[in-house]
Amino acid sequence: MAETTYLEAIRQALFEEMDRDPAVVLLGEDVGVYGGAFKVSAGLLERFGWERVIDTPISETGIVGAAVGMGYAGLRPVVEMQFIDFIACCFNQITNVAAKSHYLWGAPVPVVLRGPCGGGVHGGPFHSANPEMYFVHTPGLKVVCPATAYDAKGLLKSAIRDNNPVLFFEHKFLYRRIKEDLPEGDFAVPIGKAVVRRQGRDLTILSYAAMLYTSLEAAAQLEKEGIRAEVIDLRTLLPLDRDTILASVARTNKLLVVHEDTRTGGIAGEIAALVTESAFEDLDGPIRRVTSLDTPVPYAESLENYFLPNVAKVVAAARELAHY
Amino acid sequence: MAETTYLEAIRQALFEEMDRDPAVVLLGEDVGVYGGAFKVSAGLLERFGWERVIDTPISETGIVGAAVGMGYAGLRPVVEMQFIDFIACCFNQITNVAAKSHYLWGAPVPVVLRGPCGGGVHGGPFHSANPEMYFVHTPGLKVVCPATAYDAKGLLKSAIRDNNPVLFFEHKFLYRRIKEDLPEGDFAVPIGKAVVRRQGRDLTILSYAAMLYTSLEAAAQLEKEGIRAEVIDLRTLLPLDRDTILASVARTNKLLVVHEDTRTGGIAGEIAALVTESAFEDLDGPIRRVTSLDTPVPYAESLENYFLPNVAKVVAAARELAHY
Amino acid sequence: MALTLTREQHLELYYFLRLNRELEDQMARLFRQNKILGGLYSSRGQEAVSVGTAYALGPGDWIAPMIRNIGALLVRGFKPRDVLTQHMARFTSPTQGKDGTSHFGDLKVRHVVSPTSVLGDLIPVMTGIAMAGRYLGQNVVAMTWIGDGGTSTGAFHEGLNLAAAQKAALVLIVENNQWAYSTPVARQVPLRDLAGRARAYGIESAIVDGNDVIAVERAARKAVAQARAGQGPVLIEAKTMRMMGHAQHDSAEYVPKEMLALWKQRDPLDRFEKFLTRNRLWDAKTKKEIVARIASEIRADVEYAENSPFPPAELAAQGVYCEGCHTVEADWKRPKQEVMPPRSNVKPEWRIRASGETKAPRHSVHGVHSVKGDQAGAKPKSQGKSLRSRPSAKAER
Amino acid sequence: MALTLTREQHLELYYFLRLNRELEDQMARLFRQNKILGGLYSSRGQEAVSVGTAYALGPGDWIAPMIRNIGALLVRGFKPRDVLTQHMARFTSPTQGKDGTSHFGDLKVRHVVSPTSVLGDLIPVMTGIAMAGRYLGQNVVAMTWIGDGGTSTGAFHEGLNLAAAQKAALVLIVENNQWAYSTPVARQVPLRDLAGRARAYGIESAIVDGNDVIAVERAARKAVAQARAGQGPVLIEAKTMRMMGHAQHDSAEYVPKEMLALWKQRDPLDRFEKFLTRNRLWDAKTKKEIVARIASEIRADVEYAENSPFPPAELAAQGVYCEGCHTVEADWKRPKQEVMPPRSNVKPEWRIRASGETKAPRHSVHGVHSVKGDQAGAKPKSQGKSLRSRPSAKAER
Ligand SMILES: Cc1ncc(C[n+]2csc(CCOP(=O)(O)OP(=O)(O)O)c2C)c(N)n1
Ligand SMILES: Cc1ncc(C[n+]2csc(CCOP(=O)(O)OP(=O)(O)O)c2C)c(N)n1
Ligand SMILES: [Mg+2]
Ligand SMILES: [Mg+2]
Repeated sequence: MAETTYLEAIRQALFEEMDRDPAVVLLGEDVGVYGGAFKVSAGLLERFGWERVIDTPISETGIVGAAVGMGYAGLRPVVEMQFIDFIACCFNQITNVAAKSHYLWGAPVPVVLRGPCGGGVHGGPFHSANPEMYFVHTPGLKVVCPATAYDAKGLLKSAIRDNNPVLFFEHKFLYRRIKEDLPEGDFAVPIGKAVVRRQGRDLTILSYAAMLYTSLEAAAQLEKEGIRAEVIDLRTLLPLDRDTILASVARTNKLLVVHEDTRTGGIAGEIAALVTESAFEDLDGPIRRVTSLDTPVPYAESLENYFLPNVAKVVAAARELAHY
Repeated sequence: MAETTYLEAIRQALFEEMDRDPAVVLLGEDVGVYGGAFKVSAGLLERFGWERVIDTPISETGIVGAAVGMGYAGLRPVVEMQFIDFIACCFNQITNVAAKSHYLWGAPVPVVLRGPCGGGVHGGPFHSANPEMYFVHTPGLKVVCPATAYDAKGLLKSAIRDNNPVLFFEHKFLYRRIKEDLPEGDFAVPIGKAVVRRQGRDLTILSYAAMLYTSLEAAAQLEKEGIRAEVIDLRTLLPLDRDTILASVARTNKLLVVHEDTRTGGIAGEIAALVTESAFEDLDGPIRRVTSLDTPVPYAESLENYFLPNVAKVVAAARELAHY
Repeated sequence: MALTLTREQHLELYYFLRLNRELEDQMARLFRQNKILGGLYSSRGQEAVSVGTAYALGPGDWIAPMIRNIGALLVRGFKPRDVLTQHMARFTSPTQGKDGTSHFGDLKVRHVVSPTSVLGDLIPVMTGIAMAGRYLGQNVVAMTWIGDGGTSTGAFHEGLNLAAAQKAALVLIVENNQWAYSTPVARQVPLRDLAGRARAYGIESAIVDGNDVIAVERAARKAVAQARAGQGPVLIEAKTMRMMGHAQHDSAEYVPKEMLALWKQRDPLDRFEKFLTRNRLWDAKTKKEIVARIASEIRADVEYAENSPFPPAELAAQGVYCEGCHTVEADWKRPKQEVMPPRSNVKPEWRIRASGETKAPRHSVHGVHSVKGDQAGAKPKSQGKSLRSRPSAKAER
Repeated sequence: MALTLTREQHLELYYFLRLNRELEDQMARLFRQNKILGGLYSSRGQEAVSVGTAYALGPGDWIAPMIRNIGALLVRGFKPRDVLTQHMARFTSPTQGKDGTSHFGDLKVRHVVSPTSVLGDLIPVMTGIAMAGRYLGQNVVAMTWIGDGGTSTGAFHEGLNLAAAQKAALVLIVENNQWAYSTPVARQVPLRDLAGRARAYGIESAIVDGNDVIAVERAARKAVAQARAGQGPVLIEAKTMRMMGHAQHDSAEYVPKEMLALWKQRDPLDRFEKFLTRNRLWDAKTKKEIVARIASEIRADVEYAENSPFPPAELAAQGVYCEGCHTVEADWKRPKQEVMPPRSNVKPEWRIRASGETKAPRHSVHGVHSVKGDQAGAKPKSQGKSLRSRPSAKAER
């Protein structure tokens, strides 16, 4: 069987869910005729028609608001942000309307908001955002960050079937770089479950999205030094999978969090709070984090490389921690 | 000398800075003729005229964008959000324009964005926000949360004189409840400095804004039980005052963070990460946090009281931690 | 002008107008007794807008009221007790005390979307409702309101523009009550008529005397019919006046007394009473009955509200997520097969132009409307050769 | 029509048009050689808009270009090397490699504000520049551009509306190039002319053939004069055509070939060359000189850029905050005392109406304009009595 890219896996999820349920519609800028800036929705217009694949004006607030309204009317809209950076333009609709709707008014918002996030492709300061923490900090949302093609497909299916607003961040660095054999037929990956990608006893490396691969590569290098790192893929950031995280720390007693998002206020903080408050006695060393710098994402390759985490930085931090 | 309220202190800072520097202007909804929804700018129009106190249309994005432009032209605009909740409507201008401008283009943005935040006054889910973490997680901004009248005045002056975009969150619960004797004459409080409000050896309680008072009251109760809590007022959330935090934890070896903001992704996480990575050996117990629930701010008194931190919750957490 | 409504409808309009007025008067009393939490906003003087517009809708249609549209909620079937328990934050309220004021809705039966406090939010949301309604074959109209001040928000623009681009069945009432808090309209936008906002979107608009409930109802009915017929969104500017402060705390000294005096003469209730009398649609006895009915309804509901418990504290922690407590189900009024492959396939929907050189996707399968491809063509004025290029989109990539 | 520019100016316009074209052609070559990072956007076919509009400004005026306005940057004094080093992410670029494309500015000398990628952002920002300019007595105009697609953003609406309410000296060029990425104008808004957007704000607008640099320059000059005179913002719709894909990666198969063929005949450079010849403003020798000059400038600057270093990695960590590295200083062109107490006191600025019953604050101290209080007054159409209420704001609270 041919291998399926991360991008193609997302496209398949959209196809299959739209085939399964006529309540699923897609809207966004250039998603129809063009098939989306990254071609994630290529072929959807041809198959499902313009009523279900809707090219919109450039109006993120309008689009997200309309998706909420469609959800109220019983549809399951999927919204594409052309680049996730532009989610800042509909921040109010997401945080004040979609997120609060069920709690306040008992009105579920079965909307998926998806789009390409992340750096490493020299997209510069306005096409490389990792905005997950803005939404992890907003009660009422779910936040999903898949790293594998399997998860991308299975989690998007779960997101579409979920009655709550789900932010689905697709790491654009992975779109065409990650390829896997996917099983035939329908499968879903539950939201809210992390997974151990590599077992180890010396320390836990928590990570997600593109940084999972950086972490795995670091773990492979560390092994050569005799350091056995356990690598966990968070997959969902909200709700966090406390159990998997705590169980791993209970085994390894050391924790390193790796995220591409900027440092201050990143998810490493929330995890540090979670672990120190719930498993303090399990810790045999400081919680470390390897993250991007606290700056906008710079454009030049030399700058962006310096800005981003990389294998060397992860190895160095893990080594220090293992020897602590 | 008559005591000055927190609100009046803010008004004085605006008055004095506008008196001192003709580059300082104020813009926002109903700030002129009406003097602002909370009357923070009462009398400013009369003194400084409509050119410097500008009633705008209801356009948060328009207002913040215009303030950035004014800043580019060498002015020092202060923007009032009528309620801080509506800052969600200009999230893009703040995070993509104001925050990135100096780093990317060397164009400083000497803009202050201020407005009433916080709960406890039954303002309901759209008039009680504590949005600080969205901005703490945005490199390029400064985030200030004063608790006292003195700090409100002194920090607002510093904010206005700063060449960077400063978010100045005024806790509306404190507006008329906090009164102090203020010194005559000009004074400024530096951004980025926390302060020890009460000394103690048994644990550190970190807090800010309205929760400072909850923490102090809890500390007073704890003292009766023989627990001596050190209470720190963060005052500035970005940049965080690492030194003061770490020095206190080095003394007390226990840390409790109290914030009114919702729990997941709140500042307690960042502080937990900071302390566990930089002062792990100083810790003699888990880092605890007392925060609001992970929900929108509910309207009914019974619900909001349950939602918010309070003295009893802080005392209970501190007691447990002290006896750890 | 000839009457277009029956006597019963006229009396019903009066009932709602008066119920709206009396309910709000009652709430002002409760506010002074500290029984209402937070702020209290008044629609005094604007009741004809809420009531007249909502009255023009059919049962399957949708509304999303703003804070001064309690009248619309009443027309839509909510009871004074719903409004009262909301404002008093009781457990029996539509939101169980989680939200206040007119922030409540009912997606399943009354088709009411809850407002937020953030001005403009509802316009894109109701556009989405209208788009979904068309997709589901429901033939419904979505109506919402916005203040003069709220028309300056980005959400207003994006929502209405999207509705226009999609020819969504949205009726937007711009309630021009002359003030946005303390800011007069002229400081918000240099337009004499806010109906002019519609021109940015190439959509229909109308201006109506917002203090004349019959004129309002008629204008709304026409707009609803246009929208339902697929002619796209309609904007109605209702000119009226906010007769109280922005909310109870605001004595509104910035409003000139002369202005209030002028508008007091145009009170929508007084005028409608005279209208009813002039047209012999009621007599003193009928009026008395309506007044008595309203009084007793409000009395009963105030009692109900006052006797209602506050919510249990633990409720605060519940309901952030829908975990199966609500169903998401669309009310299909057309065969689902129409939108499923192979029938949903785009190919039949591509329009081949006579000239053959361009093909543009249409917006509606029902033939209700189509976007003319040449609208986007350039017709530079200063050049000789007239140019008719047509934007298009090819199916093949 | 008689020529309004000198021969030198005409030749300068040609120089900029051609420099714009050749520079972008050169960048396309560099892109194919992988020497340009990220995306590359082309303004081929639209050069007359960038060049003609920017040319109409005075030295103290401000611009904020969009991605397809490299021509405007050149007119404003930036050199090919600035554009090249930016796109090639070199340390010598205006942003030292921190940002790319046309994302750079110069607040102090050239009065250029850097764009962001987020469509619409610049409109409120330039409104603020214009407001500050008036406050400081500078008598400057702020100009920016937006695509047809960008007019659907909330920022467009809020920014332009604020400019209108403030009568700010903003000139906004709507560059209608028929496409927003793959989306034709007709799918974005049902307006034949995007100049119609202006009607929502009661402001002046004009439509111009965007492929005729002389027409563009003339329209812009008029708009700039109007804005400078205090008549408020002006919107110019320039009709043109995006002749390439959205960016280099996009082969734009969705654009009908016929459409491209039609617009190719209207190429702004070809047309201006013919114009120059027809009007005997140049000869073959002059042309040759200009072409040679451009070629050598570009050659030199490409060499400069290619020899420029990439930024040192550690630069990434620097410059998040301004810690005194830049000064914030306003260029006062009026006495500061005018805006300081007691002279800034609002009292003299309140206008007492003849009738005496209303007083409204004016927007401008220079008497350049005033907002008419009665614009916000209600004039319901269906009522007999004409009503002229005036919104007002009392000085006393
Ligand atoms: C986006 C946003 N900004 C600010 C506010 C604060 N605010 C509440 S009501 C109001 C004035 C509204 O005026 P208008 O739209 O004319 O409605 P009216 O109150 O006259 O009914 C303002 C500024 C808000 N609710 N939402
Ligand atoms: C707010 C926002 N949403 C989406 C985008 C992604 N995007 C970049 S350019 C573009 C199309 C712009 O079309 P138009 O405004 O007509 O400008 P043109 O490219 O034709 O010059 C889009 C959708 C963006 N940059 N900003
Ligand atoms: Mg109003
Ligand atoms: Mg365009």
